[in-house]
Amino acid sequence: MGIVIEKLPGITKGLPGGELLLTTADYFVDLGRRASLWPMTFGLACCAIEMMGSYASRFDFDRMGVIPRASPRQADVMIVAGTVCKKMAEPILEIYHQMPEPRFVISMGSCANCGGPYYDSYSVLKGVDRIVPVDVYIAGCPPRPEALQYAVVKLQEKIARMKLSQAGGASLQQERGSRDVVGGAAPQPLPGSETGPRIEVG
Amino acid sequence: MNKGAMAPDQEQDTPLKSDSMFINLGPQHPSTHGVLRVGLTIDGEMITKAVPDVGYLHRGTSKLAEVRGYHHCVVLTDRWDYVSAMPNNLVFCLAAERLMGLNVPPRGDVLRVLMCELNRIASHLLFFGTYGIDIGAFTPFLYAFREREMILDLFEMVSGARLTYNYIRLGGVMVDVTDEWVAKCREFIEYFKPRLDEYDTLLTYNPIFMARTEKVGLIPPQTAVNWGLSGPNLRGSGVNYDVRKADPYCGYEQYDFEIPLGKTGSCWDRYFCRVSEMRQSVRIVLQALDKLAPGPVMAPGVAKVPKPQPGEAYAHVEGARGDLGIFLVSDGQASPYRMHVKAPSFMNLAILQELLVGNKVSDVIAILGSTDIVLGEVDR
Amino acid sequence: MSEPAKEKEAVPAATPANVVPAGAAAAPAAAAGTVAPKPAPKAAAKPLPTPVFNERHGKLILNSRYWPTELWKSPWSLPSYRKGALVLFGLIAGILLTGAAVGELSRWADKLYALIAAFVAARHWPAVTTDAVWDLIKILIVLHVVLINGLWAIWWERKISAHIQSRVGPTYAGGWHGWAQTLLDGVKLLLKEDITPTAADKWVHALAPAIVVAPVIIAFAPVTFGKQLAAANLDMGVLYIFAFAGISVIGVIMAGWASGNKYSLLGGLRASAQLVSYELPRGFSIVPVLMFAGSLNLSTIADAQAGYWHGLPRWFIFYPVIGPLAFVIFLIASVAETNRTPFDIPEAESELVSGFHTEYSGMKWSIFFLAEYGYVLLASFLLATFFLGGGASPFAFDHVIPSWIWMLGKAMLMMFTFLWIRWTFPRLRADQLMDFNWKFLLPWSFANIAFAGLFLLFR
Amino acid sequence: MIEYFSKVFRGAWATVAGMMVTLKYMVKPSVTVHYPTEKLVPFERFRGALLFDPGTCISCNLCVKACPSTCITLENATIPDPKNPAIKKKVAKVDWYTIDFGKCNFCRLCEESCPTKPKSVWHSLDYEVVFFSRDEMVRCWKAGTKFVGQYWDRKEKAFKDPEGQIQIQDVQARR
Amino acid sequence: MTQDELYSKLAAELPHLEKAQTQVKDYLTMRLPSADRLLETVRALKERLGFDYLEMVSATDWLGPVKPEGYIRNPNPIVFMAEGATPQSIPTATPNFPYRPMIELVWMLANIPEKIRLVLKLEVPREDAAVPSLCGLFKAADWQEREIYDLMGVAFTGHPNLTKILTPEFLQGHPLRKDYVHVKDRFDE
Repeated sequence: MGIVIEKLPGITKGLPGGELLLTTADYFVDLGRRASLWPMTFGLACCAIEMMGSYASRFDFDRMGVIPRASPRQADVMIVAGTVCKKMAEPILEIYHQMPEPRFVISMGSCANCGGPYYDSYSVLKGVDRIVPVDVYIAGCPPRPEALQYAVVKLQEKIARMKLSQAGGASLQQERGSRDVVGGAAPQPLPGSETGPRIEVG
Repeated sequence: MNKGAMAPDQEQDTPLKSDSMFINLGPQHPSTHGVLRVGLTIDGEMITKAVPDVGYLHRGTSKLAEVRGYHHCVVLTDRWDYVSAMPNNLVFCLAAERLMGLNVPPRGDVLRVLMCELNRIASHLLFFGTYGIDIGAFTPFLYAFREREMILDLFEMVSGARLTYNYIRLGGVMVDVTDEWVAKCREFIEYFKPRLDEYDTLLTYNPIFMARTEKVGLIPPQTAVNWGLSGPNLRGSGVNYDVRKADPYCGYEQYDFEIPLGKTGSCWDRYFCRVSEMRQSVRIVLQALDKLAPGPVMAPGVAKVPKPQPGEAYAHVEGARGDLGIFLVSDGQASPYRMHVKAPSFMNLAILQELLVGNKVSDVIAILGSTDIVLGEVDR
Repeated sequence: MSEPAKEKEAVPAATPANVVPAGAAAAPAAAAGTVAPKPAPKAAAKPLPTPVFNERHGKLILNSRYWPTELWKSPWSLPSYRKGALVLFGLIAGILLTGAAVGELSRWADKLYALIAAFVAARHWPAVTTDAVWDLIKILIVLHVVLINGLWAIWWERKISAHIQSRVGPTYAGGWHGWAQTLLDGVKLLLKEDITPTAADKWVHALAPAIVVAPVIIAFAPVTFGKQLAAANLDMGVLYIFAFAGISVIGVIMAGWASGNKYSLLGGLRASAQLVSYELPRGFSIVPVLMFAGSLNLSTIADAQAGYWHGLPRWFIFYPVIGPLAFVIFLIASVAETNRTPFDIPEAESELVSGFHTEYSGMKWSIFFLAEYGYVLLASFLLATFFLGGGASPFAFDHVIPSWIWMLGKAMLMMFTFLWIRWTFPRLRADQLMDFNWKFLLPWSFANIAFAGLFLLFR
Repeated sequence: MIEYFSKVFRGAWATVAGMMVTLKYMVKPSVTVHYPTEKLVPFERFRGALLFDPGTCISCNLCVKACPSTCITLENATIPDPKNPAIKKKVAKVDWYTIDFGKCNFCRLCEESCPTKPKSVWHSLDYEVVFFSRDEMVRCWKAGTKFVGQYWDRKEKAFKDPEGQIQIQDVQARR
Repeated sequence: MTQDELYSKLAAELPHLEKAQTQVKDYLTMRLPSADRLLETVRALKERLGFDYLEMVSATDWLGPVKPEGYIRNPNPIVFMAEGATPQSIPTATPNFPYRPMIELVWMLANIPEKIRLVLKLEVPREDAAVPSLCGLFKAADWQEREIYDLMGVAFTGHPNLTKILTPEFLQGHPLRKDYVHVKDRFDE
């Protein structure tokens, strides 16, 4: 499917009536992607309990078509729910790369956003956006399940702005510097970039 | 997924057998309850070696506590055992109060007991649900969460948060409960009692569930004591040890409740201990609600920046997962000089390396789930 | 920071008395220049307006937390509950009325066939064209039964499971009760990146879904959907279905092996053991049915159950001892054949991540689901045909509702049973599953054959 | 023999009883809150996103000290000394105030430590707070800023109103 | 058994144990003079006095107040502010407090039927700190000693598998030592 999504829009655009066709296709593609965002069952810490709570009866994520998948191959969105420790950073990166495009990342809670209460800890990664590009961050420690659902609503709005004709088509993360980048440089998913926030030791 | 993360030298630990296989469970796996990794070497269907690998959620809380004030540390404690945060708050406050010589007013003590027991119910409900998922039944999870949401509502009403309460403070509790809250709490308890019987119908005495968990993962009492297990894992083996009875705190000696004990130390016994504990917690909650006499909930004269006298204190409580202890050392500064957490989950997890060996691969999840660990507490 | 609560409550009550001095003190306070907290609140002079709850972004629920205690006290007082019951009643009534208006489908099929034949004759095409076109139509219909069943069954499963679990299930996709949820899932899965893991055997990995899904479509050929309503009226229909349904297991093993993942491999191996074992009781349990009906033709079996005993339909499930026993064994074996809880060890989510389809993504993965739900539908139709009298009406007085409505209704009832079982029970362990099969189901299915033989002998 | 049958019967009975439990709940009303169209208003004590009132703050630094994760920073307002304009004199007003919601614990220690009446910094009931970049996590307040504050967009070099926060109350309640 | 009874019993059975100067609040605290007799003492406690439940293994580094270099400073990313974040309050030394370059190990043993607990203390020098492992007596010591080794750097001789348990592989040093200095790794840019 990679070719269809990546190359076909460019070809179609040149054809007569291609724009109209693309717009119509966009509508259905966005509808599909919006209505079925399947996250991974991937809990790290406290926020994972609230994530479980949002699948449960009171909040029922299934209403929005969000059902958890155990395998990253079948997932669309990775909800990083909890503290990302340095030891866990590698597996997270691996899981992210195992997910098929288009993939999205929701950073849930203060710890995943930028370390939270562990902002000065020696073993906590200061924000998951240092290793994977993040689409939506949620404030809270932990956020309420509704806040997670609100983030999914916001992510759906973001997906609705995606266009097939854009370069890359699938990856939305470039649209807005989700990493802490000044000047909107393209995010680098691997650790080792120098664009993260300043951290001093001591 | 998750392949190749184990170092090759660990595979060579076992004598070379043509048919042994290495399976890596986690750190991302639907039923490791967080970020636990277990390296399993299997010979056919039998496990010959199990290596639990923790530290994927090590946040360095002990180190952080050395630069945080005592009031700030209570916030950190919320996040060890995030499923039952009230006992965490309580144990830190108990240790710090021993250092400072603070006395909690009676109503504060009753509220602490009330909250801890409610939180124990919430935590065991989560265990009930997730253990159901581990065994393959999805619906009990939803039922458990439906009831759990009500407890979380009660907590939100009084403390303002659903998981990380920061409610039990040095010298008492954050705020008094209202009459409306007490009424709601009673309403919940009345609703909850018959639900427990339904859980028994749905899961506890289900023949499939019993076949999966009975006679699986047996821990003899001596082994349990030697491995330092605590909580329902220890009591499932028939050892009568509960901090609430053995070393009472917060006036637990005034409450009338029983300690449910298992017989054989199987997964089912551990499970049943927890379900029975919920019934006992219901009893304690009702007694505590009756005990609520008007009065202050906070000891007078708690400093904004407490600086206790140099000294050492140890306090432990019966958390939802077992004997949760804190060793606190003060050198007279505004931050603890050393904080050591004796985490029950950490000890309960350590036994896996012995418990899993000789079991079938299909039983790994049943055994792992029955220990009811929370990785935040294992790794701190 | 941790003042006693009493003191905190006391302060606001005392503020109104302090209003005038506080207001007077407000002016010099700005230039006071100290950072010490002042007990006299200078801003208390200007009371804040009452909070207004903001209803712009959705209805706010102020006084309720949707506790079960308040909702379950009197469910009929809830408008949504009443509306739901009304919609459900309306749907059922509408389907029954539609069925009554349309009548037997086989009648329309005959008319359509005659129309095609007349068209072919008018064009002077060879007569075989009629049958060719007619077969093509039947193939398309059966194919779409399987495909649309996937859309319908997944939506229904999500709704049923949700209601079992006090939730509501898909709501927003498509507007009305999330009817388009599965369709949109399909659109998304179609456009997902298709990953073939590096460790995978590329061709086998790609071929496996096809081998899983093709037999179920083929196996639908002799299934009767009502009176005289089957794509192929085969005399050995039962054998045909069982033969083709057995092929899928090869695809499952291929999927498990080709993924290059240990979990998948374990899932595939477990699936092979389980599916092959449960074929036996499944096959043997319907032998009593075949003995009573005396045929392997599905239509004949259904017709053999026509008629009533004093108002009770002569369905096979109502035969004393033999009928219910055969039904239960067939039901259990069918659940196991479709890899569903409590027999879902091949795809046990909590143990094997997703079992044999762990490494599949996008459309390939959804094809596995299509096959699974296809088998559920197949099993439902077989259960309805073998045990519930096929298209026969349960009421002796009913001559209005056509057979295909009854058939569909019974099949859906059986499908609901499948879902109900799935969302109630935990999962068996692999060895217990085998024990249960070889030590319980199989002996009893043999015993049941013996009972049936004795019954026929002494009748 | 009797034992065998009683075992089978008991197993079957337990199975059917379990199925009856699920059936019972199927016909009961669901407890779901339809979130985007229906919203629960949290209880009065709920610890939602922090709000700040620059008008009442006396810049006493107590909240800064109370914060366990040092997510609050503030700077005193200054006025030139009437005698010597070169020396700036601190006044009990806040010049600017920031809260880093990325680090915030939502623990209420800052609100409890705030000495003003009504509170200058307090927890609102807003739980719907999301961000799209790291810039939006840091809220700033100056005199005249709304309670929800603004964030500094580093790319466009301007203060902006937060877009990811839906306010449940128009005027936020304070104790 | 009360604590006084236990104390008199200990004085009779294990006379080399001294009452520790700093008592852990509310529990009887005894001090071992040297590491040599640790195993023997604990075995006697376990077998003769019934202390068969090892509740806790802990250690305290008595070097002095913690060094700020052990923490990562992650300033508030506010560009218009020179200072960045509010500086943390790093504890200072308490005057007249006996700081010393020693690591004090703390064991807590419990006798479940008698409902009594005993705290054992032992001081070892910080450099190359090593004590005998209790793994042979208590399986519970296995992971707790690994934790202390990992975080505090006390080597437990005779431990079957003394490796890192909590901290990541690439972390250098023992974080709970008071002079721990955090070395930047690839995740702290």
